[in-house]
Amino acid sequence: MNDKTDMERQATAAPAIELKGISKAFGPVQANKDISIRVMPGTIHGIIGENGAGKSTLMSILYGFYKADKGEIFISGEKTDIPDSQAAIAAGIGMVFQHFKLVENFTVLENIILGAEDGRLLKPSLAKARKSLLKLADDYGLKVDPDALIQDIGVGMQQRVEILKALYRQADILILDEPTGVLTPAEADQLFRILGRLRSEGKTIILITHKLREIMDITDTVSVMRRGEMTATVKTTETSPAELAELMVGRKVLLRVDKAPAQPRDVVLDIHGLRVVDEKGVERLRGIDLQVRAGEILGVAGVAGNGQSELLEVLGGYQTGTGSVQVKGQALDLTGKQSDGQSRRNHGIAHVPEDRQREGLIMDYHAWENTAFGYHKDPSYRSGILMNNAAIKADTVEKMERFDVRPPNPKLAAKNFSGGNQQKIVLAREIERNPDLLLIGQPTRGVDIGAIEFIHQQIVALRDQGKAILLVSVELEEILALSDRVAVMFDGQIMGVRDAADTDEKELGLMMAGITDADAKIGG
Amino acid sequence: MDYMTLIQLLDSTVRLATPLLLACLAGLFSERAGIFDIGLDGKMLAAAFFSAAIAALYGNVWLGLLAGIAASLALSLLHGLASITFRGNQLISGVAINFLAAGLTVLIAQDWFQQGGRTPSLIGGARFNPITLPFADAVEPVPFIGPLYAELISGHSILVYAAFAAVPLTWWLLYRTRFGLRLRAVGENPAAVDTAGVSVIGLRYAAVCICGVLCGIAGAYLSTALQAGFIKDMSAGRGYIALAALIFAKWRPWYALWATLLFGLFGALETRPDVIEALIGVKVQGQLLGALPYVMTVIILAGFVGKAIPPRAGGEPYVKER
Amino acid sequence: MPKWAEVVLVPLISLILAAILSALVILGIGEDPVAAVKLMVTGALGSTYGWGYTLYYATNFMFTGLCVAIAFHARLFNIGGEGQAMLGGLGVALACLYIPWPHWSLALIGATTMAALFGAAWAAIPAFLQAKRGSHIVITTIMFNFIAAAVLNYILVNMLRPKGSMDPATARFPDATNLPTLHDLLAPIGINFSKAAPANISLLVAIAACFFLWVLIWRTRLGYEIRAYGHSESAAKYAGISPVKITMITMIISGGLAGMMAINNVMGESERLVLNATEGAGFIGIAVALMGRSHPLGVFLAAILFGFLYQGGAELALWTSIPRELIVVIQALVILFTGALDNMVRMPLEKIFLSIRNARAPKPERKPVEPAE
Amino acid sequence: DLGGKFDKSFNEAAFAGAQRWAEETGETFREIELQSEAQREQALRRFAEAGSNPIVMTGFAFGDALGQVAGDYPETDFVIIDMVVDAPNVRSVVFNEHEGSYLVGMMAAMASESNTVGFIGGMDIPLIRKFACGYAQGVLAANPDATVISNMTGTTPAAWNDPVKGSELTKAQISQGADVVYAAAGGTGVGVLQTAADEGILSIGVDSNQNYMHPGKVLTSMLKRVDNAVYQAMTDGPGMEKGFNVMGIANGGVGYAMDEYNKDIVSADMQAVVDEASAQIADGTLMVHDYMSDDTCPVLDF
Ligand SMILES: Nc1ncnc2c1ncn2[C@@H]1O[C@H](COP(=O)(O)OP(=O)(O)OP(=O)(O)O)[C@@H](O)[C@H]1O
Ligand SMILES: Nc1ncnc2c1ncn2[C@@H]1O[C@H](COP(=O)(O)OP(=O)(O)OP(=O)(O)O)[C@@H](O)[C@H]1O
Ligand SMILES: [Mg+2]
Ligand SMILES: [Mg+2]
Repeated sequence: MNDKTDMERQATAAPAIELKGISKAFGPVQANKDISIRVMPGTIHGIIGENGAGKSTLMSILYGFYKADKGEIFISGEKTDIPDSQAAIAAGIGMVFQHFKLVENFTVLENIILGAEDGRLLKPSLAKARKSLLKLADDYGLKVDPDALIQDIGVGMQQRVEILKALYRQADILILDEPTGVLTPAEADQLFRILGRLRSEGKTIILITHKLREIMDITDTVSVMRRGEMTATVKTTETSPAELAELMVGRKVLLRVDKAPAQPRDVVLDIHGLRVVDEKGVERLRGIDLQVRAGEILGVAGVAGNGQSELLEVLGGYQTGTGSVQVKGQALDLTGKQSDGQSRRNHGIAHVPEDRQREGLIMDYHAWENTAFGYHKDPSYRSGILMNNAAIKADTVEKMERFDVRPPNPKLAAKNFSGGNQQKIVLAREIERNPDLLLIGQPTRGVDIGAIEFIHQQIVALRDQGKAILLVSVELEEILALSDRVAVMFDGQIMGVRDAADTDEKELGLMMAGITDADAKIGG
Repeated sequence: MDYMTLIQLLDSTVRLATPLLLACLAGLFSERAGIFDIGLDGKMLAAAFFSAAIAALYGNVWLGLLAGIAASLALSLLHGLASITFRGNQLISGVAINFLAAGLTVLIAQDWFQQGGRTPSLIGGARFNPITLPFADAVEPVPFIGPLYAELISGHSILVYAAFAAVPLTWWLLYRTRFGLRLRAVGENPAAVDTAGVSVIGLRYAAVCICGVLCGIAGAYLSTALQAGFIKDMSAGRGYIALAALIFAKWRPWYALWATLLFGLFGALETRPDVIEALIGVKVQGQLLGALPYVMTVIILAGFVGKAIPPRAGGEPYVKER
Repeated sequence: MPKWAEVVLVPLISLILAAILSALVILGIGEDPVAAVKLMVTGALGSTYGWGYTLYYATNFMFTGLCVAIAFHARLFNIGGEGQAMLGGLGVALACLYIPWPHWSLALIGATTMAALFGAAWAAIPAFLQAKRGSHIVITTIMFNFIAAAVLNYILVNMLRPKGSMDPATARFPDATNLPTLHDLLAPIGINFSKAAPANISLLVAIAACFFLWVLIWRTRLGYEIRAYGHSESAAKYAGISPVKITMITMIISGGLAGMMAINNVMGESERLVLNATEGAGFIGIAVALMGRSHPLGVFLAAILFGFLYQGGAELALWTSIPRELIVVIQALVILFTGALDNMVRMPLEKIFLSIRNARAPKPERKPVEPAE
Repeated sequence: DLGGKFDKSFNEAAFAGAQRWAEETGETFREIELQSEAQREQALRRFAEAGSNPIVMTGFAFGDALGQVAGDYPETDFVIIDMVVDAPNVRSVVFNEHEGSYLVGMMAAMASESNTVGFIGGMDIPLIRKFACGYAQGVLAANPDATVISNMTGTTPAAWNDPVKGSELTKAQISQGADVVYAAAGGTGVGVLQTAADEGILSIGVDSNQNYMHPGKVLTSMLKRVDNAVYQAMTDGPGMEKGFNVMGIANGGVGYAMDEYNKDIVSADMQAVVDEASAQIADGTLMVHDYMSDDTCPVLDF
């Protein structure tokens, strides 16, 4: 119905994009069902939906990455069929994928001209690209080092490269799939400024995101997807986060975490002068001092790549370091035999890693195998010299039940769960151990709000059981929502620690940029 | 060890390195595009047979060369069909191709010539003869340079020069052309190439074909330049050595040259126990001598080369949808 | 697509395709395919004699196949089965020649241990270089095959060969070390198995090894760690699984299995160590493991298939003028179709089954794998 | 033997012998090439069971298998070449390759202008060392201050089929001054003879007469009349007399080849000298040391 009123309103101009009755099935999975949508030129159109709702698929179809089983595509009024990405590019469409499509060991410049070279020889193409890159850079404030290797630059930069790729191909229609999932607030704000600029130039933008705030901030219209279907399309000004959340999950969702004030008790994690030098010889941690108490959540904020990952790794036992780390008074071995995940777990440390797909899970293992991952030596999982798979499966069923993992099928391979559910599997595994100390990185990256709500509740619940929690996240919002105290990391050092109660995004944002006012009160 | 001995050693090094180099570059193209290929040996063998056979039948080595290339190309396409189109296991396909070549060559040879998996000996225009570069004889007497030019540089078959020319060519193609950029990209992240609007399949087939052509030349060199005819299994595992050299070279053209020359040198030294004895001072027992090149390789590998990272998308078929 | 189709239909159709092409090849060289196939089948499976040889070859391939398979689970490509099996042979020879065994059963245990030790040792070096120095295991194992050949030749010609003997081989092993053949084993239960065939008790050892490996990989903590490491090194590190440890252990098991092949061909069949006793079984092992999808049961079946091809081929060469290389071609085609071109069969089949299913149950369409959270 | 039927020498000779017999008698024979060790015994039993008689096998590697089988088929006669098997129904034929090699060694020495000659063996096994040792003795007999360069191609069966390596070895020996090379290397030898011809030096073939392969470039061939032995065995047929028979120079089992292809390069007096030596060996006045007798060679070390 919303759709219809929409069409009446905009009957005049030809929509920049119109999809009619798009359907797509992956084997048994119906990813898109008869989806129709129209986007007006010069507007930003948001698409929200749970993990696995079909957003990426739909956009991939528009970009010619997947081929639709049924349906038609109209670009600015004309029926266009898009068998492959080449056709999409020709039609002026550019897409920034959720999982970037960049060549890691190529330079920025090479990535940008890839497929859009003019002439058989590289030199001229590169020269030309370099020029227009500079131009684009100051047109849109998209500064990048054209000669840097992708693997050496941060995700924020990588995303810029993706955007530049699209612009370099003169896209008038830009699709972004969960662009802010990996960005810091600062980076996100800048991205949105750029998007605003692009819109003002008459470019059309489709934005997929799990963050309602972003939808409200920047989009003109928004569509909600659910289980492969388009459930609604509304004008942003005529809706509210709550309504969107409900449309998308199908029930009321709490958009904020409500938690009682913390009752911190004795120190569980005590870090002194912790240093880490990576294999390239770069000093990643430059003398960290931190305490985390039982019954509190210490949030570590910071722009990605300022040492948070290394901090988690060294505490998790798969990165060597120097200095002293004590857990409940016992010193951890940071270099020798005892510095591995196993012995950390024996110290009562549980760890939800930042990257669930590379570290937290074996994507090809069944859910039940992943439930034992890292705890596979646990006596309760053993019968004699063998593993007690029955016990593990039973345990998995319980955990999936309690963490509401969908589908609750222990025999499904991890890779076939959506990100949100993958994350729940990891959380269930680590939290249910009820550890003394929980290390948790990017708990809700790329996870839809339905799941976010649940995950946050679990973390708080654990705190209230009097456990110590070290939370690392690039989402300031999340940090502020969950943490009792916030430590800000910059360039391998702690810029300062604040009580969450008496600080705000602004102050933290500054500290994350390395700026701290002299009379900063040292909390903790 | 006197100067002439050195020249002779290097001369033999060049001859032995040439087939390795060609095969190694062949593998380089294929693997840089993300298609692993342990079928190099089989392709060489097939090419060796068909070039010799056709050359023998028509008395024209160039026809032979073409036939060899065609044969190797056919196997490459088979490999492509299996590993690109049907996303099969690239290792299995490679193994199968090696078996196929080993069997078919003898079978056909027997059927055509009844000489027990062997072609008649090639004579005259049916084989590649060494070509003497201009002034070779003139500068011969000049000390130092003379022999170097006349013995080492001059007096190889055209294919040797082709092989060495292929190195800079490969480098240029890979790092200076659009095709090269895309080829390297498709071996690292096919999705990036695909979303950039370039056909992954097309690129990979192109790479596999180049691989076929180079293997073809390598095989032809064995049977029509180094030898005057085909004998079963005459590739004698050189394809595997080329593979080793490729990893050794970390998938880079110039390194490939040095790696294959090194293997060539080992091979050459093996033919000169006297020189080895002179070099290391002790007489190496016969059988152990045979092991020397391989021991050396391992030592160098462990000692100096260290970790070699293959192209990231290597060995994985490109699957968008399951 | 239903499981039975995956595990039965696909390989079956692939095999048929391979057979058809083989037939064409046979026609191509002017022979009669039907007769040839008849000859192969009767020769390999038509008599306990044929079975005896088929199973003998299969035993070799089981060991080498398992050797490659276990390594694959840790994403290690062990091409060195050949060399490791050669060294295993040396181990067996030393055990049988220099230890006075009272009874074959003890000898078997002793020889198996030695074989495994020697094979494992030969695999341990490349493993160590891979783990500590990052030297590519594919190259090092290839090199170690050549080195093994040289070492063995040296030892046989210059040390173990009885004086004045033409044959670069050890003396015969004492009778106490001769293993019972299937004939001896099956006689008690009233089966009259051919006396001549070399299949012997090591077949049972091989089958036991298959089972043992299955348990190891899917039922033990070590197997769990090996597979985890094979799937994702980064995740393995997170879980506290040591890459070095896994690489070493896996390769040692792998080499050990290859080495154990020697109890079949050296101790069981030739009852002395000859040059080139392995005869490329190490390489066949690669094909067997790949075809068996690195699963012990698959390896077992693939090994039997190759045993059949070997024996059938021998019979063919025996009674016809078809060159022995024909068998190599047939092997190649089997490997190609069942191993590399299997999707050519699978893809259309999947479509068929999907359409059948949709035809049966059109509505309601199945929901995406994961519904709302 | 595993070398393959058409190695242009050893096995090919045997095959030729059999064929000659078949053609002359119009009877049929059955032959098999083996692809695996385990098949040796298998093949023997199959033939025996199929009633083939006699059964002729070439190559020492059969010795062990025959030892197993012979007893089980007392009715069948076996002939084994290159190996001694002691059984009532077995005729063992061994050749004095060292004697033949000695003769061609002398020739090589006399034909050599550089006083340096070469030997290229296939796989490094005692039998081949036997060739090399005899050859070296002959060389030194004809020319005491000649040098003999000896190389083996390899240590795996691949060494019988690696002509490329054969060529390189030849080139290497040439660069060390050799101007006559003797190849006892199966298929690898083809590469040796080829290269020798290309490089304009002389080569010596082995087992069968290989002179024709490069007319005027192959000095001679060391003949090992396997064909005769096989032919003989087949004509004797079942009930042949068994036991141990040595084919030496005395009974024409080994020798050197003279034909139209090499008559121009072998001078009359060369031939005279060799024939004299040959005679002496025949009547036992000249003893050529056999490597196999004590696994050592007085003039060459391996
Ligand atoms: N390449 C693929 N092959 C098979 N099935 C797929 C593939 N991609 C997605 N699917 C299926 O299609 C459904 C929709 O996936 P899609 O990636 O579009 O969801 P999404 O809305 O983008 O989720 P998220 O919010 O996590 O990005 C998923 O449930 C998944 O089961
Ligand atoms: N190639 C694929 N084969 C099968 N399922 C797939 C494939 N790619 C994606 N999926 C499934 O599609 C769903 C959504 O995939 P997608 O990668 O877009 O997001 P996600 O990984 O689920 O969540 P996130 O947004 O955190 O990345 C998940 O169930 C995922 O497992
Ligand atoms: Mg996603
Ligand atoms: Mg998505």
